[in-house]
Amino acid sequence: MDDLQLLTWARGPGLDLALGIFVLGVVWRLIEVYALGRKRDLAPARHRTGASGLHTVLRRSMPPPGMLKTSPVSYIGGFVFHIGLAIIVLLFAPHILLIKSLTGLSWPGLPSQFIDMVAVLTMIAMLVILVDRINKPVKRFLSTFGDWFAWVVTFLPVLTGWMAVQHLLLPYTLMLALHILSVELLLVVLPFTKLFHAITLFGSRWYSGKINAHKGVPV
Amino acid sequence: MSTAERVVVDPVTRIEGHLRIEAQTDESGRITQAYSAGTMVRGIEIILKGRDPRDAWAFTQRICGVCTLVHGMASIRAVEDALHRAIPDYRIPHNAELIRNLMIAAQYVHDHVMHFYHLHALDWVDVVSALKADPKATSALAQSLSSYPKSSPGYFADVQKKVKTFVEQGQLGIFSNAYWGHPAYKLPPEANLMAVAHYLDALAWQREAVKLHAIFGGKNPHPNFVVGGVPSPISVHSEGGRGKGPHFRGGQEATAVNVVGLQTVQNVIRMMRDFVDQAYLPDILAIAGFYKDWGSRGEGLGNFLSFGDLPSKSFWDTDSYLIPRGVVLGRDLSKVHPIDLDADAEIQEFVSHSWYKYSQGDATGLHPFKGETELAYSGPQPPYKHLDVDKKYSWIKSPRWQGKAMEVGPLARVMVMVASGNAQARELVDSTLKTLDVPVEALFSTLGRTAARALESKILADAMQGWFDTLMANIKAGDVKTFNDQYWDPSTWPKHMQGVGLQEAPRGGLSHWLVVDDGLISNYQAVVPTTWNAGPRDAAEQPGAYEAALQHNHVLHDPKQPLEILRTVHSFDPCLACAVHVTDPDGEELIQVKVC
Amino acid sequence: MLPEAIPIQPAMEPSGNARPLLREIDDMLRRLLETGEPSAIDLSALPLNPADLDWLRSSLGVGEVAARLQANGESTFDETACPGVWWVAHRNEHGAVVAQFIEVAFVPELIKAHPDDIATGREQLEVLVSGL
Amino acid sequence: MQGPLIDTLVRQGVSRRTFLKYCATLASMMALPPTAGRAMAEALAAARRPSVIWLPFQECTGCTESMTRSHSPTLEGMIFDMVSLDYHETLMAAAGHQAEDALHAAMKDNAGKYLLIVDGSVPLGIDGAYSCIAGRTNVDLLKEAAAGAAAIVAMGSCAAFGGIPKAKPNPTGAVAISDIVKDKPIVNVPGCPPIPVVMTGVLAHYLTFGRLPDLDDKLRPTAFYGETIHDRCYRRPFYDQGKFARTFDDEGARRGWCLFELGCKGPVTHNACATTKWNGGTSWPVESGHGCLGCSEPDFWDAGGFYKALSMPADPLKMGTAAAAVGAVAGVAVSVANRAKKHRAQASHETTTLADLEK
Amino acid sequence: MSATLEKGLHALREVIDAPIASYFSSCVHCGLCADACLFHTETGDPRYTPIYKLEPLRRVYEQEYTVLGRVKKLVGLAKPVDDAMLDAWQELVYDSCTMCGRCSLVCPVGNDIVYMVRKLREGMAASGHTPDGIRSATRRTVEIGGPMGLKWPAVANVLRKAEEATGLKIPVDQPGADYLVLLSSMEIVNYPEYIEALAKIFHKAGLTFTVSSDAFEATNAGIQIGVSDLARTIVTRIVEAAERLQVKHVLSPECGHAYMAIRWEGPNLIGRPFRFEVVHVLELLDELRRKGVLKMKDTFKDPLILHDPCQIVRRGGVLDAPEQLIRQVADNYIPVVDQQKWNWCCGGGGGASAIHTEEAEALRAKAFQVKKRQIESAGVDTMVTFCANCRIVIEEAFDHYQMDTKLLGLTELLAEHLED
Repeated sequence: MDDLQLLTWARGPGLDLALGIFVLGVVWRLIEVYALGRKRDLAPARHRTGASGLHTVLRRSMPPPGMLKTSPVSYIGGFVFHIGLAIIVLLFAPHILLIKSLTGLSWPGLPSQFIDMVAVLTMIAMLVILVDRINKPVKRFLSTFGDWFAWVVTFLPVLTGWMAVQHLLLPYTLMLALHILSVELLLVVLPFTKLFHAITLFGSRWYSGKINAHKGVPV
Repeated sequence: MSTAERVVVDPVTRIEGHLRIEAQTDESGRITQAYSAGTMVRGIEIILKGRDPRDAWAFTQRICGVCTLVHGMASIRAVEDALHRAIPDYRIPHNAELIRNLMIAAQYVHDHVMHFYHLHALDWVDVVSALKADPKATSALAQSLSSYPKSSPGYFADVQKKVKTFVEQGQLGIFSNAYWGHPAYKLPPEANLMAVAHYLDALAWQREAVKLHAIFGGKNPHPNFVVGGVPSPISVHSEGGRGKGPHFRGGQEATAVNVVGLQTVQNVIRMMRDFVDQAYLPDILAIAGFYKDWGSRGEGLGNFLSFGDLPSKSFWDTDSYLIPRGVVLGRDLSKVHPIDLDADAEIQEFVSHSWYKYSQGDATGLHPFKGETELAYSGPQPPYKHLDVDKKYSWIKSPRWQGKAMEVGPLARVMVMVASGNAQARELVDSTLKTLDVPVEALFSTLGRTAARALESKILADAMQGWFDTLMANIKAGDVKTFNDQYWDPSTWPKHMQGVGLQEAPRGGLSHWLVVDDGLISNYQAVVPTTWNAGPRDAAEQPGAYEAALQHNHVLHDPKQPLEILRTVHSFDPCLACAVHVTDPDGEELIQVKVC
Repeated sequence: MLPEAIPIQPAMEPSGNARPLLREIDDMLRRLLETGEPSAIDLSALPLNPADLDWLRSSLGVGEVAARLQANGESTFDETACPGVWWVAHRNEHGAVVAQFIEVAFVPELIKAHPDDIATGREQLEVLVSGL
Repeated sequence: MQGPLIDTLVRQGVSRRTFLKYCATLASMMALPPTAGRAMAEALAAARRPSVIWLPFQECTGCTESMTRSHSPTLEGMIFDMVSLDYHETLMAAAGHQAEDALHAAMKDNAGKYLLIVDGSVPLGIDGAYSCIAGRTNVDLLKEAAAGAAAIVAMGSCAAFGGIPKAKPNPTGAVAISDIVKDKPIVNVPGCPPIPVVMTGVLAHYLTFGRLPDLDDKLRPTAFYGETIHDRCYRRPFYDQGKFARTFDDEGARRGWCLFELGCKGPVTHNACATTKWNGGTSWPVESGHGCLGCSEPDFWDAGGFYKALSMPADPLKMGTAAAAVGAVAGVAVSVANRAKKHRAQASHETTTLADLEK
Repeated sequence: MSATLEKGLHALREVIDAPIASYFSSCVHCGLCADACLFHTETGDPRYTPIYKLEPLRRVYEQEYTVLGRVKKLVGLAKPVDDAMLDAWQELVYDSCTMCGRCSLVCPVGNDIVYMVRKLREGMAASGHTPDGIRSATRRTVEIGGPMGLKWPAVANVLRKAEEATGLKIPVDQPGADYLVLLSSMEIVNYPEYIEALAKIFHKAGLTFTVSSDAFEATNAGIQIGVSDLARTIVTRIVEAAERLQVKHVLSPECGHAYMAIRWEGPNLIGRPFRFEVVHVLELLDELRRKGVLKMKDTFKDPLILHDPCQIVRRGGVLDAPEQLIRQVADNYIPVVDQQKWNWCCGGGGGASAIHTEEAEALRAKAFQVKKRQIESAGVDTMVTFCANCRIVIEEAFDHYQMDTKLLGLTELLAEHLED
């Protein structure tokens, strides 16, 4: 199989397979998680909870007071890397096309030099976070194989994508194929690793928001 | 003369593709039976199944790299026709139709000139004889024929010197081992020298002529097309700028269709007209004058079919065609029969003598929408000396119109134009007959076919300026639309649709028959000019056009040097890759061959 | 109607890729002076847009010598304001530039007459002389 | 600078300067150092026109047509001055037996020295009967001609990589030349068709240096196929700025913006179109407005469709709905089991008393 | 039947629900919760990272409720939860966790960690992994009526003394009163002036109240130890008394866990809504303040800071009332940086104060450093709070660190300066 064939496989059957497993996994895991249900809280609410779940979903994206100082790497690194990923995934024109072909939705993209810079920042942030995980006792203590693995599968798409665009190491075609394959790996493992937080995060925040708002505490 | 024998010409050279002619002669050298066989298949129709119909043009275009435009265009039109049949208000922008006309006409003129000078002329022109010519006399001859600028004695002396050097070096290359000195060559040395000079000129000329395709299609051979219009946006912008009207973009923010590109197109059109008027037509007339006897042989069928082309308005408006649609039967120019594309019995393909198998039996004919492409190779195992012409002997199918074999191509088109009352065609035909001093019957011949090619080149080259002017007027008026994106996305298409893409290719009427299900090709059949012309006998043992033409009044001077066969076969401008494009991937056929 | 009737608006900006060439040319000149070895830069092989070329051309300036060669189309050999630096452009029969070089030499290679051609010239001259 | 070629040229009125200029431009096109022009001129001048045999197999003649569009050198220039084209079906005067004789004579007279050019793929299905010339199969002819060749040029994507006949499902079992011939130097000159100047450039290089140019892992000359269309594209700045044509006729298309979204395969296509352009520098596909088809890459016919951007799925995605359904079924099954387990646990709850707290 | 591992796992299987599943699926091991936990910040020991304390619960969830975990268990890749593990975790779940909920507030993915600790304690208790101190407090609450073993006669004695001091009647078992006043043993024993203050305020406000001889104790050790069955027994006493006396409101004392137990857990424990409303004393006071009933005769002059008890403020939702009230009485109230819902725990909540092992006390003392720094950086000599448990823990810590900071109860402070 030459590189173009590998690329075509990655764009064709590989993508189909990966998206299939991803969709299957996400649906399955979501049902597995949320069908466990929870009991209704019989204590009268302090006031109506309204959109508090949604508020928490948004509010938790910001660091709590003081925490930025105590854990700057986690927050700034995390911000840079998550926002970077979002920019790369959502605002790089080729990615928008993929999204369009999957969902029919599209929007304008950003210049590739900008995306390029964001990719570098994102990778730097991820590396800093990795070093932090190695250096910081709490993080090192908590880390399991899954954490290292998740880092690698998240880092690879950014690295391969950037290297493909920059024509580093391997020919573009092959690198692009590897990039797509690495994204497919990410898709396949996402529902079954901590990367699933990308989806359950919303549920978790929403639950927190609701449970605490019931008592009148915005969290 | 020799005894009766089977003359085999394989490869037939100076054509596109792989053609084999087997001719049975009697003791006098007269051809009694001729058999035309295509000996190469690739299976493009099968490759197309299941693909995106919008991609099909690129595949079908590779059916042939000589008439490099026609299959792409026919394929595009097939998809558009399917859309138009399903969605009646589906239209192609007028500019796109004009640009397509320009590209098609450029293809004609380019192809015809190249065919004549580079593929056909060496049947009539003896290169070696040109060495004996007197450049001064050649110059006088040339100047008597036309105002073609390259006609000085020095020019011809240079050409002669070039050829001489070449011959003296002893490395004849492509000119080696030809029939030089064959008594059928009748031109005087001066005419030969002039033709050789124009052979070289035409090579240079054609390189410039294809620039029109490069502007609109990005390259030639195999320019690009797109379903819904042309993929060559016009680089003008309407915002800002000085004064009113559109402004052309230049520099980096532009496409090839900018002011420079359009100027190139204008130059090409001018150059094409000049070459046709000053070289091609005069040369044809001059050479034909020495070969008037070829006005009485090589006709064959006498049935002519044209699908029509070059609309001034829309391709679905057949009344606006420059080349009309219709059939002329049995040389009867008083009547043009209409063509019904959809009637099952009207256009059919037969495989009685072709290496294919039909599910309803090989004697049946199938309408292309319901066409089948299952292979049954039953020829001899290579290497072979002869094909078994009583059975199946070709990869080419036999298309028929109302059961009749038809000739397609320049002669057919000119006949249908004349029969339909096209004034320019009539005038050109009349003046040609008059100049050559031959009867009207001479049209129906090898000579007539070669002359018709030149006549229609003139008609088309003249028409190009009109289309170009209209295009420029549209741009000036602010209409730069070249593409209809409304039904670009296959998800907006009906689940099932079918359409036929017609094109009068340089070699004749071309039709691509397309069936689309769920946005993907479910059947694709290309019935191409050379299939009509080069096809083998059908179920009723009616010969195809080549076969009939060769059986019409041909006596071989020397069966070892069958120049006569080449003249008539070349007069059709064979394009074999076009004709043979189907096969079956079924591995079992391997075994069948071994059993044979 | 002719396309010239419609006005054209070119738009192009230099990419900045031409700048480093000046240093390279300087180095080539130094080599020419020290060793007498000529050298050249193939401009078509570099990622320069027309605006870059214009910038480079105007930066190098116009010198005293300009030569033209008619061979299969025109070629021009223009000395720049830096003597020894030549701007060489080869055009085809249609006037389109097919290759462009900066040549650093005392005299561009192609301008020098070839000894064989000079010999042929002498032969012609001898014919003329003998005819006197 | 002496030899039969230059003598011929001089006799034909071609000056040494013209020839040098030609070599300089050719060297420039082949991305050779500027000094190579001189070397080329020396070598070319000294060469005797070598024999070239061109065999057509499963082809469309597009490669030959492309060759006739070559501007520098021109086809006639090549034929008259550079090579002795001893067999070429489309161009040669002779036909039938005479053509075959010419072929055999050329092969015999130049055994071990001639350059074999092949266009078209070679079908191996039904023992090769899918394509025959003079009653002989292509594979048979190829093996015979290759045996005496000094080197082979696989001209066009069909000969180089199998091309369109090899497109799925490859009905005739077509293969590339390099799949059959293993013991000769082969240079692939892919493209559908290849750019004329690339074709002639490769020949000129061979004639100049007596060997094939530097090749990449796909046996393509790196001088022409070393970079992608995208990297040399004049529209690249628009890609970088995120400016894309979204249809073939929108404002972006007219402004010459990047065609990536319309399916341009430039980023993964190695060819020289963007620098050499086509038809004497007139235009090239992207300049005229259509995305690159990727025609110089192996199996580009099966690379997912010409109008699908590289970042779009190459095939229709079929598994999504089924996967969602399977996932839902699996999820529901698991959650039913989970809930049953939880309810069982709750139902069998035994009240914890103070005594229970003590272990 | 006594506590066993299986019983503990069984209990965990019962309590695992969708939020827990979602929380565990979301955790990315970022470790930020560690920064929110005073046991970690003051010791630097990574084992005190809140999410790590939940490892037994996580394992049970993964192995029982996810397919992947079950498969891992099947092929022997998953480590089972065993007694040794729970034993090791006892310290993490009780000694070093006050269920203060600060970690829940900082988790970037929104995991409510304390919600899970509460559930994990069910399993810890059912499997017999609880600290002696809490266990005996629970026993006393269930068997005697309060965690300190206090009986009604002693309470009645205190009430009498308060009547004498204030000259106001403190009704006992009086049906139809506006408020059933609950107390905590600690208040009764250590801070009887609270009761006096209440009497004064009710009088002033013109509201009626009563104390129940059956249900005077508000604290609920069953919740702290994590046994809902016992917690239900305890809370049922109050519910029965309140419904018998047909009061409109039940007034929770300052004590934090008491408020959590009766206000938020109560209805869920008995499985139905109450027929009365539970009000925290500060809520009542704040309402009176707003109505203008709570007028001060003078104010407290010394600069002071407020310690917001976790279960009342962050976990109980009484957010604004404390500050409003302190501003009413204090001239020099100095807001600290981490206040209200961001306040740091005293280090003894969630039953931790009942653990009297040497290690636990040392740990508590260490954890208190965060409070100590708060006081020192504010530069005050007075701290006000409103939870009896906090007061005990803080005073113990003041002793430990030999600090002479004054610690006042908010309600008493108000009562002291209340207009006569």
